[in-house]
Amino acid sequence: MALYLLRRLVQAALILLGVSVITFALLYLLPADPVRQIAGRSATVQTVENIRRQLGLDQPFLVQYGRYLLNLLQGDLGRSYLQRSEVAELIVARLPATLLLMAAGILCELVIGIAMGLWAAVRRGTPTDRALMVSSFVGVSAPQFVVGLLLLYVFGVRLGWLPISGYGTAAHLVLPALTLGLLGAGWYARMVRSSMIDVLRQDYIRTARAKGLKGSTVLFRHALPNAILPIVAMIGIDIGIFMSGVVVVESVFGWPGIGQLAWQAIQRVDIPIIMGVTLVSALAIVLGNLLADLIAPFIDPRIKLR
Amino acid sequence: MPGPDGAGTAPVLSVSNLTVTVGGTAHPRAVVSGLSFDLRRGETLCLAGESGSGKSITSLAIMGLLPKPATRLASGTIRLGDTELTALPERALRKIRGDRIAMIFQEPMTSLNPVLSVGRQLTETILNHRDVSAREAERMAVEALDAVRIPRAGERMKSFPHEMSGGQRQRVMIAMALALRPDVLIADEPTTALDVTVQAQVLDLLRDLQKDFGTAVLLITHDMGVVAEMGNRVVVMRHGRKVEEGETKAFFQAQQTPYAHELLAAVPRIGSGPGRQAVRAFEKPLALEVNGLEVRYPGKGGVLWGKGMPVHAVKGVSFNIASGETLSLVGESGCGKSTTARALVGLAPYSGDVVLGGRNLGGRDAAGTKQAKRDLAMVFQDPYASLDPRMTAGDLVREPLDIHGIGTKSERRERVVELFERVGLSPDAPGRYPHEFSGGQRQRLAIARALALRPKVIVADESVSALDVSVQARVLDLLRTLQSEFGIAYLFISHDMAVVENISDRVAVMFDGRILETASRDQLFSNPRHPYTQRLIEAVPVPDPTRQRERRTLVPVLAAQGAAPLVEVEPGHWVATVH
Amino acid sequence: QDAPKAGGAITITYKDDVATLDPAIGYDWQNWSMIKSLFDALMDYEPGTTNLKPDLAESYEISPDGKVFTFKLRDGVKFHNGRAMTAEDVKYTLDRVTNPETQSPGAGFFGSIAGYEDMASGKVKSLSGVTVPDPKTVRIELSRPDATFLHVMALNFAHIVPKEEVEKYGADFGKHPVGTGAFKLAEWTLGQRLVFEKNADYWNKGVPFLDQITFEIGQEPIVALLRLQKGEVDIPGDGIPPAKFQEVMKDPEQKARVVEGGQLHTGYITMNVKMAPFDDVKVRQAVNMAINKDRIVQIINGRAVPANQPLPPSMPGYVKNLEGYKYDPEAAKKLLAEAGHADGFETELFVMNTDPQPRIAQAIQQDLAAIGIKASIRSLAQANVIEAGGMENGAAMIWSGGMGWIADFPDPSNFYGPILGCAGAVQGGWNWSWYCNEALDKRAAEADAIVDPAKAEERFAAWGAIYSDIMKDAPWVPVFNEQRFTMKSARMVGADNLFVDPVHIPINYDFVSVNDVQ
Amino acid sequence: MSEPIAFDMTTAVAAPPVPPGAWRRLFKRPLAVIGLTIIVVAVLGAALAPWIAPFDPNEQFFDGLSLEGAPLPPNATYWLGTDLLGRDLLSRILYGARTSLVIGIVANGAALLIGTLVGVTAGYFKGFIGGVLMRFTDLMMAFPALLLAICLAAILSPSLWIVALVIALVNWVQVARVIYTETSALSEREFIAAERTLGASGPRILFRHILPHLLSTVIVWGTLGISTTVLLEATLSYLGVGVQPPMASWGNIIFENQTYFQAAPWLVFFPGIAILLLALAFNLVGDALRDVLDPTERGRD
Ligand SMILES: Nc1ncnc2c1ncn2[C@@H]1O[C@H](COP(=O)(O)OP(=O)(O)OP(=O)(O)O)[C@@H](O)[C@H]1O
Ligand SMILES: Nc1ncnc2c1ncn2[C@@H]1O[C@H](COP(=O)(O)OP(=O)(O)OP(=O)(O)O)[C@@H](O)[C@H]1O
Ligand SMILES: [Mg+2]
Ligand SMILES: [Mg+2]
Repeated sequence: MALYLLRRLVQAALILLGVSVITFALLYLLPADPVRQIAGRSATVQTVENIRRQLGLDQPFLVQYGRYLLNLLQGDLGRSYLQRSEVAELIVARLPATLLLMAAGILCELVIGIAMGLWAAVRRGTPTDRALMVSSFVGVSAPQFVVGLLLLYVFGVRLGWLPISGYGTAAHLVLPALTLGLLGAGWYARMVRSSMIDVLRQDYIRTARAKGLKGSTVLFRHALPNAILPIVAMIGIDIGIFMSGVVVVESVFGWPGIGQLAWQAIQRVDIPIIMGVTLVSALAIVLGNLLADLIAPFIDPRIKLR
Repeated sequence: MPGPDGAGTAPVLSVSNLTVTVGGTAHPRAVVSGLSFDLRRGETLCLAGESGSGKSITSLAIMGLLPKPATRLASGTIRLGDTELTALPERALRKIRGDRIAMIFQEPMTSLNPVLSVGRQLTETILNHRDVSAREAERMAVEALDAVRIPRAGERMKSFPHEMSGGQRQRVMIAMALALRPDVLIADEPTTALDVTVQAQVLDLLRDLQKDFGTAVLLITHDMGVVAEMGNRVVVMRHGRKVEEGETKAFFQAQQTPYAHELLAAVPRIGSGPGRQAVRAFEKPLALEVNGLEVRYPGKGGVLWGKGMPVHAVKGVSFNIASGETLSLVGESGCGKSTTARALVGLAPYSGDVVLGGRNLGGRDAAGTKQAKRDLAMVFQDPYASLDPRMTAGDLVREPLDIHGIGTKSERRERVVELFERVGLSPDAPGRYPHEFSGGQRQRLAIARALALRPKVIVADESVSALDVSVQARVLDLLRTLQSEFGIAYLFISHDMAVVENISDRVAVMFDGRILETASRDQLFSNPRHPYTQRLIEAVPVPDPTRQRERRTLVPVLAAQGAAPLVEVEPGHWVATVH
Repeated sequence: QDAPKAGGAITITYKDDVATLDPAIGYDWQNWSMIKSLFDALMDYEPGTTNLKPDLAESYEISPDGKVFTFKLRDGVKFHNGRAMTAEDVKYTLDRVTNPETQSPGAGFFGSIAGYEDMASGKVKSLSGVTVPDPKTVRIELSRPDATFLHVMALNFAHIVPKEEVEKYGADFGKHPVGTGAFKLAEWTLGQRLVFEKNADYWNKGVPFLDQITFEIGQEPIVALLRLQKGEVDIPGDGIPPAKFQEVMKDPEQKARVVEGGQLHTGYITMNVKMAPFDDVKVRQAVNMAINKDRIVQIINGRAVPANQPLPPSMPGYVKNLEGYKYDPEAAKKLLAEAGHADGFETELFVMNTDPQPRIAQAIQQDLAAIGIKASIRSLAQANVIEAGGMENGAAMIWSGGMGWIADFPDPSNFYGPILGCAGAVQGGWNWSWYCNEALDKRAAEADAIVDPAKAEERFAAWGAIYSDIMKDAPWVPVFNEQRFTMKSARMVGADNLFVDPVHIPINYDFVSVNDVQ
Repeated sequence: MSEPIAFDMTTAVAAPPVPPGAWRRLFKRPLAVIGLTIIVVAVLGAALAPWIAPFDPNEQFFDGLSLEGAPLPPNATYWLGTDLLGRDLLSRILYGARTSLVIGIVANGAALLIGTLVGVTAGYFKGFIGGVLMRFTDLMMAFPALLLAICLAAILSPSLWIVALVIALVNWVQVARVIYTETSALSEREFIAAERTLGASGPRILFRHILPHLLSTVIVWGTLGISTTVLLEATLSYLGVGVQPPMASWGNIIFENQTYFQAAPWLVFFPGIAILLLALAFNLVGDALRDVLDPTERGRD
C-alpha cells in the first residue's frame, strides 16, 4: 500500500513535469509576444529587445525551460510579467477562495445531484422522473452567466436575502456555490440515477428489504454505496474543472478565485502566471484523482490497488 | 418424534390460491398457480420439488419481494396471523419483514451487499427492529455468527462477503435471519452450500429456535435427507402447482403421487451408488497433477498503512487426477476447497505446481494459456454471480465455442441445443437471461457452459448442490456419460457425501487448507481412518425420518493441526497422522 | 452647487485586476488614474480639462531654443512616509523610468532628454540631461526641441517616487506605492480590493475631499451596475455595460446620473499598405467610402460619434471642416473597379474578441461585402491581434477596437509617432497599417520643434495638416470617436467634467466628493 | 441410477413471445419516437437550412434594429426576433444547427469513443498498460485545455473541424476517468473471472462483457456531453478556434448575447432551447435504447 502510494506520487511528479514541458512549449510557440505586452505601445524596438534579453526570452527553448524548472525545484514560480509580483504570492492570495468555492460547489452538486438522482431512480418511469431528467438537462445546458445573474438578481437584488457579490462571509458563498451546484448537479443526477437503477435490482437490495429496513436505509446505506463509485471519479474531474477556473461564476459574483487570474493572464500572455496556475491546478487534479483512486477500495472493497 | 408444539392451532402463515405470473400483462405465464398451504406455529413445513417448480418465487411472494417488473402476483391471499399481506402497504410490510418473517435467500453471494462488512449487515437488522444499543447489537450479531459456527466470529464481523467462502456467506445469511428470532422463517435452500457437519449444526439451531420460540419454518429444500430430518409436513411442488402434501413420516412411507414417488426414488443414498472401480493413477495418464499448492489472500489492514495477516487459505495441497477419473474434494465450509479450485484455473495467485496434461501451468506461455483454458474448465460455486447478466443463456453457453473457434456457426448452434437438452433445460431457455431462471436452472446453465468445450479436466465446485434430486441424478448421469465418452477428469467439490459416494473414484478430505485423507471411494466410505472423516460421514442426513433423530452427535471443531505428513495405510489410502 | 464637503467614502468597481501601482510601470486604464492620485508629477492638468499646469513644480522656464527646461519645485511636499521631496527625487525618478532594467513601458516618452540613448543602451545609469543645481531646482536638457515635453512631464511615468522606498521594496514597489499624492494606499487585498486613504499631509490643502476610496476588483460590469442601483457602489469603473445602456438611458432617474463626455479616442480600421491590394491607395479610399459609420454607431447604441480623421474632436489640431470620405458604396465600387478589383477580392479582418468588437467587425464585414470585398473575420485575444499587426505581412486589416488609441496626453503628436509614423512601421511596432511617409515624418518633427507656447495654434494647425494629408493616403478608416458615459451614485457630487475627466479615467478621485456627510 | 425422470418443462412453461428486434421495440416506445423525431428535425433543419431559412443568416437588416440599435423581439417578419446586428435569429439558429450538430454529435461522439476505449482498457488491464493509460489521462486532464485551444487557434487557421478536434481531444479525458472507475469495479465481478477461465481474450471480455454494462454510463455522458460541447464550442470560437463570426452556432449565439438576456431574452432563450431539445432528444433515445437492450427490463410495459 505504502508502495502503491509512493509509486503514484512519483508518477504524479512525472505528470507535473509533463504538464510543465507541454505548457511551456505551447506558450513558446504561441504567436503572441509577452515582451511587447510588457513594453507597451510606446516602446522603441530597443526597449523591447532590452526587456527580452533581461527576461531571457531571447534564449533557446531548452535553456528557458531548464531555467524555469531549476527555479521551480527551488519553489520559485517566478514573477509575473505584467503584475510584476511573485506568481506564488498571487496564487496563494487566491487559492483559499478557489478551494472554498470548490468545496462548496462540489458539496452543492453532490447534495442536489444525488438527491435528484435518487429520487428519479426510485420514481423511475414516472412523470417525476421525467421532470427531473428535464431539469438536469436544463442545468447542464444553461449558460453559467445567465444562471448566476438570475440567482443574483432574485436572491440578491429582489429579495435581498444574500449579498450580491463579494467574498468573506458564508453568505457570500451561497450564491456562487449554488450556481455551480445547479449547473453541475445534472451530471451527478444522471449518473446517480443510472447506477442506482442497476443497483436497485440486485439481490442484496432484496435482502435489505427482506430485513425490513426503511426505504431510506435501503437507499442510502445499501444502494447508494454501490452506486457511488463513478460519482467519486466525477468529483476528481470536478476538481480539475474548478481549479482551471470557473471564470464566469467568479466574475459574476466577484469571487477572487484563480480562474480570473488565469483568464487575464491567458489574454495577455503573462507566461509565469499561466505556468503557475497550470501547475497548481495540475497538482490539484493529480492529487484529486489519486484521492479518488485511494477512496475507491473503501467504497468497493473488491477493488484492489495495483 | 416431537410433534409440533402448536399443532392444531390456527396457522401463523396461510397461503391460499397463490398465482404468480411472469412476462408482463401481455403474455402472462404462470410460474406458481393456485398454490395453497398453511404453516402453524412451531412447525416445519418443507417445500420440496424439482428445480424451477416455483419454490423460490412462492417464498418471495410471501415476503412481498417479487422481482419487478418481471413477475406479478396475479391472485391469491397470504395471511400472517390475521394480517393479509398482499394488501398491506409497504410501510407496514417493512415492520413485519425481518422481524416477524425472516428469509434466507438461495444465492448467498449475490444476496449479501458486497460493499458492506458482514458485521454491519448483521447489526443493522438488529438495530432496525430492536431498541438496543449499538454495542448490544454487535454482541448479538457475534452471537448469531457463533451460532452458525463461523469460526472467530468477532474478527469475521469486519470481513466483506467476497472474502468469505460460499458456505460462510450462507451462514451469514442464516445468522442474519435468525438473529431476531422471527415468528416465521423462510429458508430457501439454507444448507445447500454447507458441509454436512455445519449443516447438522444449523439444522439443530433451527430446531432449537423452534423449540424455544415456536418459530414456524418454511424450509425449501431438495435434500430429502433434510426433509426427513426436519419436516413436520411436506408440500411437493411441480410446475408451480402443489402435487402432494402430507405428514413427513407418512410421506416417506408411502407417496400418493407417482411424481413424489419418483422424487424419493431418485435420492442418492450412501452405500447405494453403483460400484465403481477406482482408477489407479498408474493405469491411465495423469490429467492433472497438483503439488504443494499454497494460496494466500492478502490480509486486510488500513488501506494506507500496514498489512493485516494474510489469510493462508490453502496450505500445501497435493493430489492428482488421471484422465477419466473423478476425484472428490470434501471438507467443511471454508476449508479452502473453492480456493484450490480457483487457483487451478488461474484466478488466485498460488505457489506450487499445477501440471495439466504434462504442462506446468505456473509458467504458461501465451499460446499455452488458451489451450490450458480449453482443457480445464470450472463450474463456479455461485452460478448466478458467474454468469454475465446481460447475455442470454444461449449466448452464454455458446460463448466458449466462439472463444475457441470450434465448429461452424450452425454446428455451434446444434451443440448448444444439445447441451441444453442434456442438462435438462427447456428449449426456450436459450433466449432467456440468467435472472429469469431458478437457482437450479442457473446451475445447469453453468454446467452446460463448462461442458461445451469438452475439456480434459472439469473443476466442479458444488455443482449439483442446488439441484433437486431428480435433476441432480440426471446431471450426474450426464457427467458420467461424458466421462466415459471423452475421458474427462473431474475434480468434484462437494459437501454432499451421498453425491460424492455416487460419483467419485477417489475422495480427498480437506480440512483447514490441508488434505487429511485420500482414498478410493470404497476405502473411504467403508473404512474412514481419520476421525474427521469418520464424523463427516456420520453427519450425513438420511432420507428416513425414523432413523434420523437418534443419530445426533455434534462434530467438535478440530484443533488446528500442524502439517502432519500423509501416510499410506493401505494401497492408495493415505491419512494424515493424528496427534 | 454647494461647496464640496470633505469626508465620506466611496466604492468603485473594476472587472480586471490592478496589476501594479508603480508609476513607472502601470499602463492599464484602471490603474492610470489611481497612480495619479497616489503620486504627483511636476506637471498636471487642471481638473476636468486638458489644460496643463505646474503641479509639484511651482514654476518652470523654457529656454528660447526649447531645449532646456528648468523646474522650480514647490515647498512643503512630503512623501507618504513623511520625508520631504527634493529635486534629487525628480532626477531619481527620471533615471529610474529610463533605466532599461525598470522595464518601463513609458521609457520611450523620455527619448528627447539628453543622454537617453546612453541610458537605453545600458551604457550609463543616469541621464546626463537631468541635473540638480539645488534641492529645489531641476534642470532638464533635451537633445532636440520637444513641444510635448511638458505633457511628458505630466505623464504617470514621470510621477515622483522616493528612492528609499523603491529600494526597500525592490520589484514589489508596485504593491507598496509611496508617493506624494492626495491619497495613500491603506490596504491591498490581492485579487479583492484596494483601499485608498486621504493623505492628511497633502500639500494642496483642502484636497482631497473624500476620506477613503475602496476599489473592488473582479466584478462583472453588469453586476456592478446592479450594485450601483442598490446603492452599494458609487462608480462602476468599467462604465455602463452595453447590454444595460438602453435600460439606463430610458430611465430618467438613472439617466440623470449619467455624465457624458468626450474621450481622446479614435476607433479605426488599419489597412496594411504593404499587403496587396491595400498597397493601392484607391483600394484604401474605396474602403473608406464603403464603411457605414452611422450604422456602426447605431450598433453600439450611439455611444460614439462618426469620425473622419485620426484625431478626436476634443484634441487640439482636429480639423473641423475636413470633408473626409463620405459613405458612398457606389463610388467605392467604382474606385475599386478603377483599381482593377471590379469583382472585389478576399481579405482578412482581425479583431479583438471582446464584445462589442466582433460585432463591429461584422458590421464592417457586411459593408465591405457590399462593394465586393470578402473579408473573413479573425477574432482573437488581444495579444494575438497585436502580434499579427506587428508583422509586416501579418494582418491585412485590423479593427482597432479595444486596443485602439487613447491618447496618453492631449497633444496631436501623440496620435502620430508609434501608430502612423515610420518609427512604428517596424517588426513588432504599433503602426499596423505599415504606412511610412518620410515627408510627413519630417513635417511632424518640425511641428514638434515649435516649442514656444505662444505659437501653439500654429503648431496645432501644422499637425492638422499632417493628419489631413495622411487621410489622402487613407491608411486608416477612422470609424468613430467613443464617448464616455460615467454613471455615478446619487450621493456623488462634483462638476460634470470631473466625472469624465479626459486624463483621470474614469473620474478625478481628488476632486469629487459625496453629499451625505456632515 | 435408474431411469431419468421425464423433463417435460416445455409443457409447463409456454415459450415467451419471440423477442422482437431491438429497433422494433425501440420504435414502440413513444418517448423514443419523440426523441428520434426531434433529432431528425434538427438534422433536416441543418441540412435544408438554405431552403427553409427565411433570410440570409448573416444579413444585417436595416430594419432589424430599433433606432437606438436595440434588437427586435419576435415579430411577424422575424419570427424569433433579431440579434444585436439586426440579423434574423431563426435563420441563424437553422444555420447554426450545422455547426452545433457537428460538435454535439461528431466531436462529442469521438470524445465518448476515445474516452470509453481508454477507460475500459485501463480499467481492465490494470498493470502496465492500465497504469500508462491512466497516467496519460491524468496528464491530459491536468493540462489546460484552453491553452491548447488558443495555441491551435493561433497556429492553425480556424475551422469547424479544428474545434471539433480540440473538443474531442479535451473531452474524452473525463469519460475515460469515469469509465475507468466503473470498469475496475466490474472487472472484479465473478462473471468476469468466469470468462477468464474460459479463455476469453481481453478484447472479448472488454467488448462483449464489460462494455454492455457500461452502456448506461456512456449514454449519460454522451447525452449530457451534447450540451456541454455545444457550449464549449462557443468558448473556443471566442478564443479564435473554430467558427469565426459571422458564422452562427447555437453556442456562440448564446455566448454573444448572454449579457443581454434581460434586455433581449429571446437571444438566449431560443438557442438555449435548441441545445436543450437536442440533448434531451438524444437522452430519450439513449434511455429507451438502454431499456430495450437491458434484459432485466423485460416485462416492463
Ligand atoms: N424474472 C423471471 N422471469 C421469467 N421467469 C422467471 C423469473 N424468475 C423465475 N422464473 C421462472 O419461474 C420458475 C420458478 O422459479 P423458482 O425460482 O421459483 O424455482 P425454484 O423452485 O426455486 O427452483 P430451484 O430449486 O432451482 O431454485 C422457473 O421456471 C424460472 O425459470
Ligand atoms: N478474497 C478473500 N480474501 C480473504 N479471505 C478469503 C478470500 N476468499 C476466501 N477467503 C477465505 O479463505 C478460506 C477458504 O475459502 P474457500 O472459498 O476456499 O472455502 P470453501 O472450502 O470453498 O468453503 P465452502 O464450502 O463454504 O464454499 C475461508 O476462510 C475464506 O474466508
Ligand atoms: Mg429457488
Ligand atoms: Mg467454496
